[in-house]
Amino acid sequence: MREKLIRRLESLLRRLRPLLLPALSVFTAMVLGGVLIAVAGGNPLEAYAGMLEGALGSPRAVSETLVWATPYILAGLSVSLALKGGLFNIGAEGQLALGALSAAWAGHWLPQLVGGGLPAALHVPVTLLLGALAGGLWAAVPGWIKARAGGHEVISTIMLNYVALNAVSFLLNGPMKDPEASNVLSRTPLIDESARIPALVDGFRLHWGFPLALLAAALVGWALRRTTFGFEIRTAGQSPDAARYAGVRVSRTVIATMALSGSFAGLAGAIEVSALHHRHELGFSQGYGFDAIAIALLGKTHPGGTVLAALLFSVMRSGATRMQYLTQVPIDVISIIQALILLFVAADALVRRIYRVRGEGERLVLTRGWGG
Amino acid sequence: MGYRRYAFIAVVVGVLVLVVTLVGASQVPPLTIVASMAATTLAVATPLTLGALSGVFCERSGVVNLGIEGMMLAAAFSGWFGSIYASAILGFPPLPSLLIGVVIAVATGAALGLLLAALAVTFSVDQILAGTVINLLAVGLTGFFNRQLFFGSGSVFGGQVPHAPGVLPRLGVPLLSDIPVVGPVFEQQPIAVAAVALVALTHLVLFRTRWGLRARAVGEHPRAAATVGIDVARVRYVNVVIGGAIAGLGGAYFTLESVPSFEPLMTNGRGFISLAAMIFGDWTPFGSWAAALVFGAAQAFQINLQLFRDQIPPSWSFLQQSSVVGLVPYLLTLLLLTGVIGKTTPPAADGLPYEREGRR
Amino acid sequence: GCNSSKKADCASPEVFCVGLVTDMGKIDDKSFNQSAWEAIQRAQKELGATTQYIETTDPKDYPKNIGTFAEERYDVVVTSGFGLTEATRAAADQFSGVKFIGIDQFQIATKPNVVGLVFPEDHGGFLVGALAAMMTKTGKIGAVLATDAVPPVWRFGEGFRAGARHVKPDIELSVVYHNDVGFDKTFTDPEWGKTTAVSMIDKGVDIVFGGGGKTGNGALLGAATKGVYAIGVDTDQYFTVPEAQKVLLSSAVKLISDGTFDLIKSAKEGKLPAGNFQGKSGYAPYHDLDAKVPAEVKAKMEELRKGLLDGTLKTAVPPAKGP
Amino acid sequence: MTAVLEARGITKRFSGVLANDKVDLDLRKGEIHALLGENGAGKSTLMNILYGLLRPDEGALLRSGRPVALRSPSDAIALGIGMVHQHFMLIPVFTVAENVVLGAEPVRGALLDRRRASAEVRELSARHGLDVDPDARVEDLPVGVQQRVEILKALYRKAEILILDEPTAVLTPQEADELFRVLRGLTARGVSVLFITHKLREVLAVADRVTVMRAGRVVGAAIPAETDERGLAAMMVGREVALQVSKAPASPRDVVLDVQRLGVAGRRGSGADVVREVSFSVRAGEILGIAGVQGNGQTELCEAITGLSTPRAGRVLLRGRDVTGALPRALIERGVSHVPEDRQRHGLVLSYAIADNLVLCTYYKAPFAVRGVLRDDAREENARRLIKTFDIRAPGPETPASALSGGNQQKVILAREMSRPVELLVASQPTRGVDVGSIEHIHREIVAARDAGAAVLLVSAELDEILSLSDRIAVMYRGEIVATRDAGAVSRTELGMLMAGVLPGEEAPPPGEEVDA
Ligand SMILES: Nc1ncnc2c1ncn2[C@@H]1O[C@H](COP(=O)(O)OP(=O)(O)OP(=O)(O)O)[C@@H](O)[C@H]1O
Ligand SMILES: Nc1ncnc2c1ncn2[C@@H]1O[C@H](COP(=O)(O)OP(=O)(O)OP(=O)(O)O)[C@@H](O)[C@H]1O
Ligand SMILES: [Mg+2]
Ligand SMILES: [Mg+2]
Repeated sequence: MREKLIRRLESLLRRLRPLLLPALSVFTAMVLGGVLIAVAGGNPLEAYAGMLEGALGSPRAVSETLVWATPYILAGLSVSLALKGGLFNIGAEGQLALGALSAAWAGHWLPQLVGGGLPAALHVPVTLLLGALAGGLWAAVPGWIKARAGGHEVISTIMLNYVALNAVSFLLNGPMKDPEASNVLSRTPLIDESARIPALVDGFRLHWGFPLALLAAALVGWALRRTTFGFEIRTAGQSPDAARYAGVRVSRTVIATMALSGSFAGLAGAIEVSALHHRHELGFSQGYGFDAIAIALLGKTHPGGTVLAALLFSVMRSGATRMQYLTQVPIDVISIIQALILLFVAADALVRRIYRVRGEGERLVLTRGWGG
Repeated sequence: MGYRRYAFIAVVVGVLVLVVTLVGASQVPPLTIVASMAATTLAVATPLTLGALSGVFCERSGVVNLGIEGMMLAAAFSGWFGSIYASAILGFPPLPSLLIGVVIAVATGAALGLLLAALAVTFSVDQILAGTVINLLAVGLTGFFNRQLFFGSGSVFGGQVPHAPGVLPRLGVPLLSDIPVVGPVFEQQPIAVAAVALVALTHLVLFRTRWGLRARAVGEHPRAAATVGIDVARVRYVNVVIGGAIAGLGGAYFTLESVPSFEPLMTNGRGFISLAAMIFGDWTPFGSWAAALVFGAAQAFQINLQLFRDQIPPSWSFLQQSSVVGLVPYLLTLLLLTGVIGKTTPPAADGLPYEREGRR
Repeated sequence: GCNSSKKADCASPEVFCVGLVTDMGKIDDKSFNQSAWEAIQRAQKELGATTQYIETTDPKDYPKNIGTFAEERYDVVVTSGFGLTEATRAAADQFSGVKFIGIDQFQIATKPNVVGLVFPEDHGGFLVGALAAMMTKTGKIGAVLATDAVPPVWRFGEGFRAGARHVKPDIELSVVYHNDVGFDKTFTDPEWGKTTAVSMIDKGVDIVFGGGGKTGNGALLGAATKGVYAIGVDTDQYFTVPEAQKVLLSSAVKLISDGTFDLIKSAKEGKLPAGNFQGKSGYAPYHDLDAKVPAEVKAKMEELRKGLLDGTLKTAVPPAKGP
Repeated sequence: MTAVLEARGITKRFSGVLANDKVDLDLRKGEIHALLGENGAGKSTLMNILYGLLRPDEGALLRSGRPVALRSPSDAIALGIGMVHQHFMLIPVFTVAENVVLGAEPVRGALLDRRRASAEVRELSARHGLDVDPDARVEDLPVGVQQRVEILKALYRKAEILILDEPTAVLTPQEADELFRVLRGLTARGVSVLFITHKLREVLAVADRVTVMRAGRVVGAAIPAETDERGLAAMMVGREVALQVSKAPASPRDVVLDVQRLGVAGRRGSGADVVREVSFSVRAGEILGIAGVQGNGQTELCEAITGLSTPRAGRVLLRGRDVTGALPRALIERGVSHVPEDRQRHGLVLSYAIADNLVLCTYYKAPFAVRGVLRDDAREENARRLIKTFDIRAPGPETPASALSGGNQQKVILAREMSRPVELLVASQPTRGVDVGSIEHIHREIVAARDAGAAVLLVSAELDEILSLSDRIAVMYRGEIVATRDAGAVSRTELGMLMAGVLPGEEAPPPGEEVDA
């Protein structure tokens, strides 16, 4: 009986062990961030306490934090999934923007196109689906470029981000601009009521997109481990050569992986539109793509880890307001802390040295140079 | 880089200039337009060229530098702060203050290069990730210190930002810069001149000197280089630090040569375009320069088309939309990546960490 | 901007609290967020107000950030930027005891506790456009502006166009917007502003109107390096871009700080208006170039200004760019 | 007489592996000293330590009796030590001269003196009879010539001690003889040579002394005159080894693979085809051996047959069906098995468990997957069964492939490829870098596949392997099949000549001539 308990405990500890280094990385980054806060004339403990209070101090705060977490989880998942397939998707930013754009289109123009309103049971899924589709198609382009000519996805996704942002700017200023006479902004009209994701709890902004994001994470985790497609993604990611020799169609897998990855980013954008903003407004999604990279890396590309990392980032982002309100510390401190977290997670040898943690570092191999 | 690529670049630039010249011919003499396009192109290309050269230096020795953007941003800030501090607090005259700023900017770039080298070489961190860290860090730190140093009563200058010492003066080529209309092309500021000189110098160093041969060997096959007694880590450190310094000079361009002010995020993605220019230029200095000129010409094209928007037939009016013509550089790069303009070949070991006792 | 009395009891009638929620920009943007903050700091000094700010990093935080002040029972919450229009109005419904001042926020319907501080930017633009048209020697003038997706910028630009045409219908005009970068970058690209201005000047433009944060400032600097006249925007840029002083003819100004302070003051006195409050937009002094401006031009400028003020003259610029 | 180079009590550990265990070795002036040992015995590790590439955990090195510390190869170079590595350490895009002078470049002022580099390399190659064009790009040169470049690199640095790690693995017997002639010339000038080989025949022919290693230790020494191949093999492996496979005569049946006038373009897409007009067929129940020096188109031939590349010309028929350009998976489904040349890169996903590697080609089919969902129990059951039948030495099915020895990795691949119905087995260099004990096992499996009715295409550069396994032998040279012989009717010498491109009645081609790529 006791032996069993000890064994349970041991296995639990073993399972928690992967969290040790990320936790230490976060801790180290917070300490350094605290130094900066002190430099800025703030009290680090007070600042961090404010951050926690702002993020988790009340039901409303928790709701707001989870509202932040929703796109973070999905965009982080997007980057993680691609990394599992050996691809570095820096294009989540553009994919997300296009997902939001097509959700805005589906929410407002689609009913007009098919003549008349749609029931919510149909309209919401269609809106989200179109968002995912747009993100997926956009991401398939760098996948295709990679599969066809080996053009590195890092460069092509960065370029496509610019293209997407320009296209969105063009459309929101022109064809898709809210024609309402009083409108002076670059934004689409409000989407129909039937296209809106409802709130999870009345009176709070937290919406059904959050459980959906968790579900997506669970699904990705399961699919990667348990399905043949997941096997193909992982194999092509671990060793594209061996995969090809074993009969996996690597080009197709690369394109499919990118498309799937992009569809999660697109879904993130669509949910933001459908559940929160109810329209696409220029510039609402700036920076999510890059945060997503940090989140995926912090989560070591595991779907579960990605969720945890997304929650951590949400707490920081969401609590930043209160932190600033209480201590007037520049919000840039948050970005610096996030960069430092990433730094320490990446260079875990550094953290090992500081805390004398023994053991081999599993090296995070993301890219194999430009050659692909 | 092959001649085909150069020819392609020449054609693209030629077409861009020709279109603008034709569109604007009824308003402005063609020669003026061409000269003005050339001046814009050179100006826009300056930071891109320096960024690309930074990339060439790093990547020829096998270290991918995705952090050019961050290096430029941080250097733009520190150089600017340095120049103001020198002139306002230390009381230096404008020119020495600016030069102090340039030195500080270059040193900042070099320091971030050192960080990249430490991460990539010593800690074998995934290099693309290391570059991302540098970019994030640069954004956060410049934003933070911009606030700390310049804003609020507790800041260095007591809340009142002193006047910047201006920008670096123009240097003219004695006779050529006096020619009417095209003269200004021969009158450039020092960093723009340095960029072009560095193109030639980088070429010389990489392809004609002992150090260059060794650096390229390290970028192609580090283990082979190690077996003939070359210290791979040292070569990479040196090259990445030099690369960082060059990116730092590129950063100085923004605040010390172009405009005497700093803005958070003012590099606006030019570091990434530099990287594209480097790939476009097949990892060669002259090729990168040519590619930077294409991007410069594309921007000149976009600005000029807006200037002459009244001359554009209505059916082509979408071209005036800067969000449409602004796409030219990005689309060109994508086109390149699809392999239609020939393949690019990165150094064989580019991006791969080298471990002394590892197997490969 | 630190404030020791942050735990002050804003609910009590003696304590007058003013909070600022910025738009995506920062408090030190040397632009409208900063102008608003300066007004609030002035309120701290002159009215003894308790003040605080929150910088917004993402539009989805608008309600939360406004709510932070409202829940602490701040007396006045200033929200700067047209992007916060809807969030401000929603908050006004939720927190009826709090007064809201929305800078650049046009109110389509009146709410008792919200006032939109709006500016006829087209007037300022119109005036300096006319000035440029009268002062040009080459007959070519240009404007280098941030994105036209931002209505005030667009109104400045189109006002400039209208004013120039008003005094000289055949003038050659170049108006260039910087739409090809992300929304967050269009105001912070002095490099582009300078390059664009220089490109215009190369083609004969001899007066450049630079508008839109740092991007516009870049244009002024471009004019300064080329030695042609420049015209600034928002504030009297003689003081914000000293490098351009020699060539700065005037600026199309919009008195955000004054307007905001005035409204805060009325709020303190319990006389805050509802609906829209017209701020002032005009043109700044000629400063160093005063001697270069002919008397008849000065006279014409005053005439135009009066005409716009009393409504006899219309710029014909709509509040926003059509779709 | 003191040794020019001596290792005393060298110990080197890699995480978990004791690669060298108190090794003593001495090299005398002017001798050729051979180092033997099964794969993974620690030979390369020891050589790398002698060259300063690795640092020993314990032990000392002595150069002419004086203790020395080698911190890097440059220290070794300064002490007159040169090394030719098991995998060539050449920079493909550099010229021969650049490769040779790298690290000790002649300069004029601040700039490289390329002319002098070229001239010096030319002079050096003439002096030692190592013919090579200094201005050729290394990637365009055949491996035999690349090896000369490697030796020139050492000589350029005035090496008095030359370490060669498996220098003959990629050479034809004639090229190997040429190499030994050069080495003899060097020892006559006082150079000492330490070389590693797996070819016992060579050891007996050229070495003055032999040292044998096993599992990181020196287990014996010998003088060639006093021993023979059998004795050396036993010393290496620690038991008697069957150097020859015993197999029954072949009983060929229907044609399985029919290759007709196949042409395959080179990797760079330009230039002449690397496989030209190749035609042959393989019947069920026979082994066709393809002999040839590495880089003569064998790799490309195998890739075209297994669907990994699309041939530019010609046809591939499988049991009479045209399968030219079919995808790898379609061919796998039709019973084609492939043991690729580069087992670590192409044959395995090193980070995957053995169990995953064993289903790498079949994961999507029942019983390993049902409607797209993987079945863990079937995967594990499969792994347990194959680990047992193929005698894979591993802690368990979840051990990552990277943790296995080369021989066991190869067994994993063979197990996977033979665990489904095999019509055609394409085995490319199946025993390269595999220890003698495992070779025995692998050879037995290949013969068993033949006897079970598979057609076997065996590609090998190893003459002994080709001769002992094949029923028929085709020789590939510069992308063409230059001759086909019955296994019983051909001699080693004749095969060696054919592999070097010497057709019956012709003179040997001048050395150093380039293979047109
Ligand atoms: N860099 C390394 N990291 C980990 N293990 C290593 C490394 N290099 C060698 N080893 C291990 O050390 C042992 C000795 O390897 P070594 O390469 O010296 O063998 P070898 O005798 O040269 O074999 P071969 O005949 O294949 O050349 C092997 O078990 C090998 O796996
Ligand atoms: N980094 C490593 N750590 C531990 N074991 C390794 C490592 N790399 C390789 N090995 C194992 O050590 C075995 C023996 O090494 P060895 O160098 O002899 O391999 P090999 O297959 O003969 O390849 P090579 O052709 O490079 O000699 C390899 O087959 C491999 O399984
Ligand atoms: Mg070896
Ligand atoms: Mg080996």
